[in-house]
Amino acid sequence: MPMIEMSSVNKWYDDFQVLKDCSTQVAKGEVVVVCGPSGSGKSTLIKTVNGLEPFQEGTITVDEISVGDPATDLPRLRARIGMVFQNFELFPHLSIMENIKLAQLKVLNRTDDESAKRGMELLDRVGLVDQADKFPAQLSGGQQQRVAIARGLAMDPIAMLFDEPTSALDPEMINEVLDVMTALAEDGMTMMVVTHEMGFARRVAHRVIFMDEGRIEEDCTKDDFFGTARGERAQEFLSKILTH
Amino acid sequence: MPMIEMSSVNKWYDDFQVLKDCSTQVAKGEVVVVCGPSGSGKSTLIKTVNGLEPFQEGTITVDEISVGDPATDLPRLRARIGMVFQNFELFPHLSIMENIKLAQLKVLNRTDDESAKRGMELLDRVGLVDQADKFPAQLSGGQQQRVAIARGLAMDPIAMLFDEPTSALDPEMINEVLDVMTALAEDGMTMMVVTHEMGFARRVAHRVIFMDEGRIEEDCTKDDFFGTARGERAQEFLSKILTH
Amino acid sequence: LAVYPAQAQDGSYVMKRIKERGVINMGHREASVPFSYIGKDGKPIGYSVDICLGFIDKIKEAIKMPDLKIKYVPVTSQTRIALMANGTIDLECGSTTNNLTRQKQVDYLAVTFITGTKLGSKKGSGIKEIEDMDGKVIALSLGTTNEKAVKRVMKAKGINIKIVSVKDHPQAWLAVATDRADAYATDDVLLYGLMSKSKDPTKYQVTGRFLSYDPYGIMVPRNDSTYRRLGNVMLADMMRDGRMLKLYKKWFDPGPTNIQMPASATLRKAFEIQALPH
Amino acid sequence: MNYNWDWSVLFCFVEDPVSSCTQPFFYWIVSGFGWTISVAAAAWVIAFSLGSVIGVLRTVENPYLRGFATVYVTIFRNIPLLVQMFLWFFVFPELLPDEAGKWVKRGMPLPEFWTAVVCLGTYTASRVGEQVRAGIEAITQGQRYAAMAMGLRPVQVYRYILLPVSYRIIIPPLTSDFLGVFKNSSLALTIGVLELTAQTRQIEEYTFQGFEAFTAATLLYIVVTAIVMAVMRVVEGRVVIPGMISLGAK
Amino acid sequence: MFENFDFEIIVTSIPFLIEGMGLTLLLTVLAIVGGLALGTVLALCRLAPYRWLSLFAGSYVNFFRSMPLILVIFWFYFLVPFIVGRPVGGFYSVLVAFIMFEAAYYCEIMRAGIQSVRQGQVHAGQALGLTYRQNMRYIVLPQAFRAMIPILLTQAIILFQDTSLVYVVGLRDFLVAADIVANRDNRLMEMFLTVALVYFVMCLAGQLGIRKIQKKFATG
Ligand SMILES: Nc1ncnc2c1ncn2[C@@H]1O[C@H](COP(=O)(O)OP(=O)(O)OP(=O)(O)O)[C@@H](O)[C@H]1O
Ligand SMILES: Nc1ncnc2c1ncn2[C@@H]1O[C@H](COP(=O)(O)OP(=O)(O)OP(=O)(O)O)[C@@H](O)[C@H]1O
Ligand SMILES: [Mg+2]
Ligand SMILES: [Mg+2]
Repeated sequence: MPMIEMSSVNKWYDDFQVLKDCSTQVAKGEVVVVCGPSGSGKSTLIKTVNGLEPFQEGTITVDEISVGDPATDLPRLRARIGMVFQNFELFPHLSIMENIKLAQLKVLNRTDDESAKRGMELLDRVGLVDQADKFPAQLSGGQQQRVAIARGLAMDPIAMLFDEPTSALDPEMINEVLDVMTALAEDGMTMMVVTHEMGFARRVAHRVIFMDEGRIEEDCTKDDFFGTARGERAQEFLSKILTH
Repeated sequence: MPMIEMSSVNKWYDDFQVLKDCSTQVAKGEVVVVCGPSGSGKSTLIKTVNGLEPFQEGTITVDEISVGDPATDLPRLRARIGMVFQNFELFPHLSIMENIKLAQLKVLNRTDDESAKRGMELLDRVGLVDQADKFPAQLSGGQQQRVAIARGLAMDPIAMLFDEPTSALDPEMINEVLDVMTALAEDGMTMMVVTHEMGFARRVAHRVIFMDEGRIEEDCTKDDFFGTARGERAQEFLSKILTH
Repeated sequence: LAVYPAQAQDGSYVMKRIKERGVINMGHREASVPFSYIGKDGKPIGYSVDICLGFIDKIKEAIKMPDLKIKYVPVTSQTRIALMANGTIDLECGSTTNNLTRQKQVDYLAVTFITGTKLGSKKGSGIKEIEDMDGKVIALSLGTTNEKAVKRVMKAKGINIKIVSVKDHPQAWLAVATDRADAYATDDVLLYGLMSKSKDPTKYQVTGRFLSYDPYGIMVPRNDSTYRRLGNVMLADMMRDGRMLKLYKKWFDPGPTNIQMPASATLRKAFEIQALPH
Repeated sequence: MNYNWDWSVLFCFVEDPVSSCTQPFFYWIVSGFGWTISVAAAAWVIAFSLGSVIGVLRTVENPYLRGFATVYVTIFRNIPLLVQMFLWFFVFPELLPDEAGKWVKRGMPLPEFWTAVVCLGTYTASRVGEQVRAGIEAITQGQRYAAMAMGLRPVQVYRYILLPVSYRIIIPPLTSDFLGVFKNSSLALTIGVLELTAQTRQIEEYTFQGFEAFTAATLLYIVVTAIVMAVMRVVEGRVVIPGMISLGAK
Repeated sequence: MFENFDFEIIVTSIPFLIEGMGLTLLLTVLAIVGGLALGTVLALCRLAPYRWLSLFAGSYVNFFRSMPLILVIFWFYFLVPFIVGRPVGGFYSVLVAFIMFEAAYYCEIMRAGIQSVRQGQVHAGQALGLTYRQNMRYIVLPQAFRAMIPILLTQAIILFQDTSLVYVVGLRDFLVAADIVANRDNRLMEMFLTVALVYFVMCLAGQLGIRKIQKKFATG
């Protein structure tokens, strides 16, 4: 069974169709990169996976639980999927450690000690143990994004979703985040990553999805994508973002 | 005489020294790229050139006029230097054409017709004639930045300053802006450009300045900079932003 | 086999209500010196308050509740009618003019004080009668019967006076003190009160004939003749046996605020006329 | 309720000794309403222009001008309006030279009206000033830099860039402030302006039919507010910047 | 007129004034707490996805915003006894009026505050598995409150000054107490200048206090 499965998903904002008949699957341990022009629906697609964006038609299942089913306990499902956002979205009024502990305490009902312990392990993993008591605004962008990843991992998720995790970062900080993500992928985490970092895709991804105007235009292995098998639009897109 | 000349500029924010003994010059028709890690003072440096940021010590002259001299009519000097910002900073309540006309009318006292005519020429040059009556929020980031460049050029400046003109753009839009800038450089415009786009630097710049912690660490020709002549810090910085 | 007081109470919805609540709500003013105002200890005192306390004693007897509690409810000229209409207060002890228009809304006990509009001004201003005010400025407080009276005289005699409307009596007095107005027209008793409390009473004067007739009375809820009669019985008794005049002297001659207003002939006559026999 | 409703007091046109009608008090309400509108409108002119100046001064670099504006706001916003009304009416003329004081008290036309207008205007200006400042501060520093970099002078930067955008952002709170002036104008009665509330009180004192008058006043307030809100919504729609979802969402 | 300024009247009326200030402060605090609670609930209603609920909250707010507070107090005081059939007492009647009136304003303030929290923050909380209530409680409202502190303060100052409207129901707050003394003893000038000074000092102190708290939040 695939970990994430979408079939024929359609979504509208009023009259405007953002997602058109999108189908794909992500197997356990697989790393899938989603790319495409701005406004093509990448963020929307990834947010439908854990139900942050509702959709009108089609089905999505995560670990065999249907996301669109009104009977599904969405908060519980979401607690099992980590998500990392473009703008980090750390909670500015909580310290780093509190950011990581909050959902462990309130959602998983872990004790304070347990959550702190897990938090420390993860901060260690992303190399930020010494920042535990600072507040988000006191960290650089790269550091904040690493904390955001740690926060997602603290829930011991079965899969991680990334929405352009490096596009708000200064160039020198991009690598520190990509390094953490690469390590994660190597540990066998199931990941869906919206990104323009083609270097990362080349190194880490198993599959690449290319979106345009709400449609999944390409959905193939990394080698096929960077090889010659891709269509005209994808080619044009790649040429644009690779030349400079 | 160099078009822009800085010597021994020091600047503090309260106790914190942002610029440390910075000296450099930009000759007429020269394109200088400024790079360096985040927070190293690049934006501050470029803003001192037209007096947007005051400085406490040293001198800066532009076209032989001293920027730091209290007797200098700064608005008049600024009107002769174009500037383009990271976030475009088009005026949201004015249409594209009005954005371009405003300073021509109010600062250069051109007639409405003259300003409109010049505006159209420039919109043509950046490929946006058909957008003249739209408002900034209706354009994509890349288009907005091209308008911002046209707005700067409308004043027929003797030099153009750019502060990370592409870093707020989606990857596919970066090139459309860099192309406009390249054409400008080829036309012989004097330019000072803060950017991380090393491809652009390699292609267009005559000189590269590398800043770190408020100090100008390297100030050499493009070939020297991308060759081996550069110091340890610059090397490290380049390796960071070039690997991904 | 009904006893007399029980009868009295039976016909009276106000007394029934008082008995049910176990409290009588007495409406009073806060700065209507010396009729009804807050004393130094924070409790209401004054001429009208004393009359009301007498009335309340009668009520206690009538409903046979000697330990009936009194609740003091402060009222203003804006709230007194509404509070009486919605049943919050059972009587109002202030300085309210009894007139026929107002009787459409409330009832009054017998007249306990008589005053009328006069002029208060600075000595040496040359103002004696309203006619002397031609071309000058007069202060009037909003919506008072005095305002009506002055306007009527102005119209009748064709005098041209500029009017400054003010919120309340002390502000009007201040308008005179600061020369914003040349005179203030209001009930003479209030003028004497204001004068007695100004920093230098000798600088001011109260002059002129009465421009209006303003009888004061205790206000009670409408359509309860039993209740009203109880009050009037008490007042008639007091007027007959001289207690009323004594009470008057206590508050006005010279009075705690040194107002020094001996009872006028009209008021004495009124007490005599209203001292109805049993 | 033991209350004798008699709507005829507002509308009767014949003197009638049986009902309370002595004159059509409806006219009083209309005249009061007229004064309310006049006071509010005139005060708003002061509040808006002075408030804009104060708001701008709070954002300039010059520490003296900024300090002046801060002191202004602090004083006018921290003293109750009722007290300010009193101070303007009774204390302010005494502080002037004799002749000027006399003129303020008696010489000028409609002394109560203009005192109320000035008081309400200067008071509300402190509110408006804070809104304008907030609006200007909501605009990114980059916009200011961009305007300066084009060679616009400081006054031009405010005139063409900062204020036009700022006013758009603060339309909703400005609407509230405008309604505030309208409602607060009732305090003008304390210095003898016979506006709406004062007239209802007069009617109450004359006739003891206060509820009728208060009802009429309440309805008038609600109607005016509804109209103002509707107008402002139209204005907001008119000045909305194409393509921007919501400026005020910041 | 200032040469014979009567300081004695101020001194002798201090206990009376302090009593009034007690009521002013009590009412201000209770009305802020109550108004904020009710206002927050209303704001949540206004932002709720159910049309009828947001419509109800919207009309509530517009209704109260269009009424002068004094009329609200007036109607509450006179109509509530009529409805419940017995006098409710001035204090409770104004307290309810204040809370309901202020709630309309706090609702608008809170709504703006909640909307100023970026959608991304809401999504981040949801993505962690927080329920709607937890998300509001731990993520949105704390940020909204912080963003709103300056406006809440302004509103509090207005309220603090507006408590004098309790004179309608015959209660004595600070300003009313001073007014009574001024009227009773004919010492307007003295009392009003005192009032101006006291309000000014107290509001300023409040402002400075809040600024300090805000700074603490900012560094924290
Ligand atoms: N709340 C919304 N209401 C209406 N339209 C929306 C909304 N959110 C997004 N859209 C539109 O849906 C389309 C897809 O948006 P989405 O954010 O998924 O694109 P994206 O591929 O992630 O783009 P980017 O690379 O810029 O992040 C865009 O055209 C966008 O304008
Ligand atoms: N207004 C200010 N007050 C105090 N410190 C400031 C201010 N503006 C900038 N700084 C500090 O000055 C230093 C240089 O800032 P500057 O914006 O010039 O850096 P930069 O090289 O342009 O960085 P980036 O690549 O992030 O834009 C930074 O450490 C910054 O924190
Ligand atoms: Mg996106
Ligand atoms: Mg910068």
